[in-house]
Amino acid sequence: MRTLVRTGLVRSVGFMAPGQARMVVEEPATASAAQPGQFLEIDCTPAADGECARSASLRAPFLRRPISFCNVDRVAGTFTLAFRVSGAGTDALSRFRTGDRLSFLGPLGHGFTLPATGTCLAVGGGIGVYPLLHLLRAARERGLGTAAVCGYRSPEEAFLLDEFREVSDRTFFASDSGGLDFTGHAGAALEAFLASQTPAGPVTVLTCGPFPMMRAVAGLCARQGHACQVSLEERMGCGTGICLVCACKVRSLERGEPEYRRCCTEGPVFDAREVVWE
Amino acid sequence: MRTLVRTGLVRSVGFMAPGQARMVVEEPATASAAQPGQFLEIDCTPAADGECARSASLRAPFLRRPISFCNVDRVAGTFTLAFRVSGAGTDALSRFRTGDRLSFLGPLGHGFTLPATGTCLAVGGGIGVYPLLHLLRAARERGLGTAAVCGYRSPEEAFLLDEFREVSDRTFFASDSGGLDFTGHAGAALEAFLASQTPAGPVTVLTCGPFPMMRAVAGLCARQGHACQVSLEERMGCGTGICLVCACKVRSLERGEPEYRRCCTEGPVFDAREVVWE
Amino acid sequence: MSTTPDLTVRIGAVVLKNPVIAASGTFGFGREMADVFDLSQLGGICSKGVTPEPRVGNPPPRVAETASGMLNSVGLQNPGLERFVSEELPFMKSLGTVVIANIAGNTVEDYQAMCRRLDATDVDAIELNLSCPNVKEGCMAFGSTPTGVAGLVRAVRPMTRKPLWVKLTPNTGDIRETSIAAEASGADAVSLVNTLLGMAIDIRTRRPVLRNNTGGLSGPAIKPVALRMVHEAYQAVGIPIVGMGGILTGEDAIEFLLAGATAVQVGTANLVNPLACQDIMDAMFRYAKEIGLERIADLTGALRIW
Amino acid sequence: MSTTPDLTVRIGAVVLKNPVIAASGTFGFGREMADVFDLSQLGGICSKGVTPEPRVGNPPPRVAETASGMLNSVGLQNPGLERFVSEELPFMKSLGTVVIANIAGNTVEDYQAMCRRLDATDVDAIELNLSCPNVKEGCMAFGSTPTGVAGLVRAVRPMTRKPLWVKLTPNTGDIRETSIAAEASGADAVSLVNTLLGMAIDIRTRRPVLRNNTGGLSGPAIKPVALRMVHEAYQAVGIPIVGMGGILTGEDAIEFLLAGATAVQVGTANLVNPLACQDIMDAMFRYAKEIGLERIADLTGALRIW
Ligand SMILES: Cc1cc2nc3c(=O)[nH]c(=O)nc-3n(C[C@H](O)[C@H](O)[C@H](O)COP(=O)(O)OP(=O)(O)OC[C@H]3O[C@@H](n4cnc5c(N)ncnc54)[C@H](O)[C@@H]3O)c2cc1C
Ligand SMILES: Cc1cc2nc3c(=O)[nH]c(=O)nc-3n(C[C@H](O)[C@H](O)[C@H](O)COP(=O)(O)OP(=O)(O)OC[C@H]3O[C@@H](n4cnc5c(N)ncnc54)[C@H](O)[C@@H]3O)c2cc1C
Ligand SMILES: Cc1cc2nc3c(=O)[nH]c(=O)nc-3n(C[C@H](O)[C@H](O)[C@H](O)COP(=O)(O)O)c2cc1C
Ligand SMILES: Cc1cc2nc3c(=O)[nH]c(=O)nc-3n(C[C@H](O)[C@H](O)[C@H](O)COP(=O)(O)O)c2cc1C
Ligand code: FES
Ligand code: FES
Repeated sequence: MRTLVRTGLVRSVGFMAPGQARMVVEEPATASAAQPGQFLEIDCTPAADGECARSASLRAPFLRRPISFCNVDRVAGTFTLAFRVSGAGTDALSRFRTGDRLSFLGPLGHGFTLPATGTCLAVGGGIGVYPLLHLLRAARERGLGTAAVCGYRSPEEAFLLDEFREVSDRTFFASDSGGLDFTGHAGAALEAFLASQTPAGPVTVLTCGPFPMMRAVAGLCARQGHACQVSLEERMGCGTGICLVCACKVRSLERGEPEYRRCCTEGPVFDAREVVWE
Repeated sequence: MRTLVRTGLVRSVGFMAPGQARMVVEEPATASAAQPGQFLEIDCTPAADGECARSASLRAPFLRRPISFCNVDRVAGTFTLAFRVSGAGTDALSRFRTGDRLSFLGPLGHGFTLPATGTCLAVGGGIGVYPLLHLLRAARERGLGTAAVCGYRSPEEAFLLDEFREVSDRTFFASDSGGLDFTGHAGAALEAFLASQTPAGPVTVLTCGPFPMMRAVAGLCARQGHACQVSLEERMGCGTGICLVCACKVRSLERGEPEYRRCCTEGPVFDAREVVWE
Repeated sequence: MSTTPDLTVRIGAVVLKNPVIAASGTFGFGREMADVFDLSQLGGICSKGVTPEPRVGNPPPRVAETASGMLNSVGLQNPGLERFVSEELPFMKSLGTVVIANIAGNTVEDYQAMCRRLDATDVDAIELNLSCPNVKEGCMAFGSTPTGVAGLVRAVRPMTRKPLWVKLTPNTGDIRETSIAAEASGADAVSLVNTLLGMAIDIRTRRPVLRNNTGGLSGPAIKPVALRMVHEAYQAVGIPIVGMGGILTGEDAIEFLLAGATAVQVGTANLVNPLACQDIMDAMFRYAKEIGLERIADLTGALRIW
Repeated sequence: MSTTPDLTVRIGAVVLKNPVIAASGTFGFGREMADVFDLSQLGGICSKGVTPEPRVGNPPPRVAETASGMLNSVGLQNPGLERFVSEELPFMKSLGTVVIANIAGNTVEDYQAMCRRLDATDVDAIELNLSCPNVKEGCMAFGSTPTGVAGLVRAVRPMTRKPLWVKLTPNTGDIRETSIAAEASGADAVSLVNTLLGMAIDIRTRRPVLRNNTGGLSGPAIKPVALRMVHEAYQAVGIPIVGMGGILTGEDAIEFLLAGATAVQVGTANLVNPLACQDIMDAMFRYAKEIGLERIADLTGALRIW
């Protein structure tokens, strides 16, 4: 039997930037199992020890929230979640305190597929940068080349820069309002980056961020002949594949017909060629 | 305008006995205003600063919970709540931590009326003993005689004994299972106590506890000619008098007809002669 | 509050300062809150349900908490129409806001007589409660079918020149049909919705928690259903809709306006937050200001369905 | 689990190990949970709603969180009856528990054809879904009136010897009437209730959150309504009732039994707690043991109303 419901110990909670929270959780089995691009379905109220479903009147908010692995430390048995406070759930999550118990399901979903050789070029926009940190660390551990192109709204809202530098052979930080390596969004930054650099070996682009940005990235990769994987986002019910609410429109590479696939199970990461960009 | 919605600072939370919690809250205006027998309507999720109604998805449990003042320290600007963990609300409340903010309405309700002279004889059973502590302290401050008859299930579940000794001229502790001053419930204990003692001046009995116990106490007082006030309990919606769900059946001393009065506003304390004991 | 954005709304001839009305049964007759905040700021106050004769109401327990909501079985405890008119209405009218009398009866004649009596008062509007689930006779029985609604409203309409708001029950197969019946029979507005009929059980005693066995479900739990019904009714009738059901925040209220409500009533929220109406008015004002809206009335029905 | 207390319940000819069934649409076809806990322990599994032809379902967003509940507008995404029979049913039957096929169609003929086809399979029972609020034609239209229910069930009954469970909608004026219609037309059981039709609005975009505009409300928010309907239906019909709506814990499930359900289905709870069914079965067992109950079936209808 597969253990799907787990409880971890909150090691720390804090803000990296206004509205951008980070939580470190200890749960060794989860840290060992976590693959880049996978996520957890998180209960946003602190759990009593071992408890999963509390009585209805205490589930607030009601549904769990999907959050990706941002960083994983297998040795310490911990993982980091980074998230934007954007509603009731993430707000409640940001109010957890050291010592609280966190109930979650996972690791869930089909994450990024690391190439056998060459360079992993991670392209992120906004909160989409978070899962890329874990991805690049994993790529480096496999001996692959690593590069990061990250787009932020402004330098004040640019987070994790040092962490990205640590795991990347090259970094290229963009800001909509200037003040970093490049002025403009991540898609444009990628174009500039690829024009100026020739990464080692075949390039695999792995991207996460706003839909229009990922569309631009996918288009560029198609034109330049790079493999491209995209991490899609859809509202979820279960995260485990049983409720079918997280429909993503994709076109099967074999069958060609657009169809709905589950973001939580067949995704969140898809081959960019499959995605229906509408 | 009257300030009804207040937020206090939780100074400490702990357990006095298994399932019996105690919380000290700092809010000077409330501590000054609190009258014995009054209560607060408490929001069982920690409040963000100053916040009262949070979004629907974060109200858990939904309704507030009525809890009486157990002790008040006007100098420190604090008050103590003591409560039994008996469901979702009190459970959530017991998980508050020092530094949390507590949202409440109050002080609410019509409390005990202290007599001008003589002795206040407080008779409590189970969690009904809690509000009597505040009552006896207030009586003593007014220079009245004070006596406490408290009934517990067992000596292990007997709490606040020292606190009661501190504010009472005489105490008489009863336990259903023996091991204290008297074996039996609080009603029987009162009878034994009155048989063995002659408190100074006219006796006013003030009682809070299980309905059958209070009925016994009220009956004894009627027979022996003591004034008696009882604190009734009813499920509440608002605590402020607007919803009419907290109906207590009482018989107006003038009109004589049984009618429903609001436990939260006309009560919780009623003259024992008014109560319809059914 | 400044005059822009303009929060005024009109329910037929009745002009409200803003769209927020304290709902029937959750604000008494305004007395308990009169020294808690300035009630003259309210769009309106709707009285507790009034019946021809005084009613003692149902035996307790009358309340059961549920997930994000509550069940009540108050059973229209009220002092009766005469004492309402002589003691409560003058006080309510003194508050400086629009006063709506919520009335309920067992028979058509009850409603007729009450409307005739209220016609001679200075009440601003009458809300016909055809939807109380907590009394044995009448009331919800009238409100659950189009013919019941039509028959009652038609009989009552000639009794008064006061605006008639018809409060309908969500315990029905199609809210459009009962709303259309109300409009066709002369209602000036429909109030949507009253409580959903519900039950809670104590597994220890094997008894319903409520002494009345069932009760009316209110609060955030019912908001999705109420909002859908307001949206449906808005597409079916031309008279204004007073929307309610689970409104706790300004955002909730705006959702109801977008779905088609001209004004909203705030009920259960007052129980957990006595300042709910004020907080909601403030939040609506801020919202309108932020998005540069000139008139809040422009939000009514502005939902763009897919 | 030991054999006392006896958790077995009977829905007509179908014997369930215990009263807990995973509800349609919230457990897939059992594949995702087959390695999460031992599904052979379940009372039963009800399939996702199956239609004659494959359906892609509605466009996203298909889910909106609400207070203590959720709205869904999946729209019966499923592989169609043939692939269900050839690919999913054999797997489900291999799990060692009772398998119920939930079916939905646009026309009477759709239901007839599906029942005929399923009659030739080893499915244990057929649940006629007359209550899906998320598809344009058929389905809920049949289930919202007594005549609709009667017409459909009567037409379908001769097509199969399998037990027929009729799943009814709470979006109706009187659940007793639709339940009686189902019983009178040959249903072996009624399943109560499907989702309440609801709506959620994004005030920023002024759009419904769901791309389908409306959706079905499920979860604890609807429990009081579902429980009341089970209680009403229990007093009106003699066939067994499969109760559901907001069950999250063993206590919730026992409330439904007391109200009159013979078995329960657990839906939305599976989404927030994949072990919900197991936790509920365990809690029911413990409860029965604690109070010295010999047979859980004795709880059905044991509510003592006031
Ligand atoms: C696979 C996956 C991984 C994610 N990883 C991260 C991450 O690492 N860091 C991070 O900041 N965010 C991440 N998100 C987005 C995150 O799930 C949402 O920001 C969060 O659910 C919002 O919840 P809320 O209660 O704060 O907001 P609310 O708006 O109150 O949420 C209401 C409902 O909508 C859903 N919802 C709202 N916004 C989104 C969204 N953008 N995506 C999916 N569902 C949404 C919520 O889950 C909830 O059900 C991820 C989303 C997905 C699908
Ligand atoms: C005026 C007044 C003063 C009180 N003071 C105290 C006190 O000082 N210490 C203390 O331990 N308890 C006190 N109680 C009882 C206390 O309010 C309940 O124990 C508490 O509400 C239970 O909530 P829960 O969520 O833990 O239980 P649940 O059973 O989950 O509550 C469900 C619902 O029932 C209501 N409810 C349940 N039990 C009671 C009850 N006994 N009385 C009233 N409502 C109830 C709750 O308020 C809630 O609405 C007082 C009650 C009243 C009316
Ligand atoms: C305690 C209580 C008493 C109520 N009494 C009445 C009433 O007398 N007349 C009436 O029309 N509605 C009555 N209602 C219904 C409310 O006015 C309102 O329609 C319903 O509660 C839904 O709104 P809400 O969710 O904001 O409370 C009552 C509701 C509650 C909670
Ligand atoms: C995501 C989702 C999908 C559903 N799909 C179906 C379905 O295909 N057929 C059906 O009869 N009911 C379906 N339902 C309704 C459930 O089976 C159940 O009747 C309802 O959700 C109430 O129970 P609950 O509150 O325990 O979820 C679905 C419910 C949800 C939440
Ligand atoms: S979220 Fe339930 S199937 Fe994907
Ligand atoms: S609790 Fe609302 S009137 Fe007493």
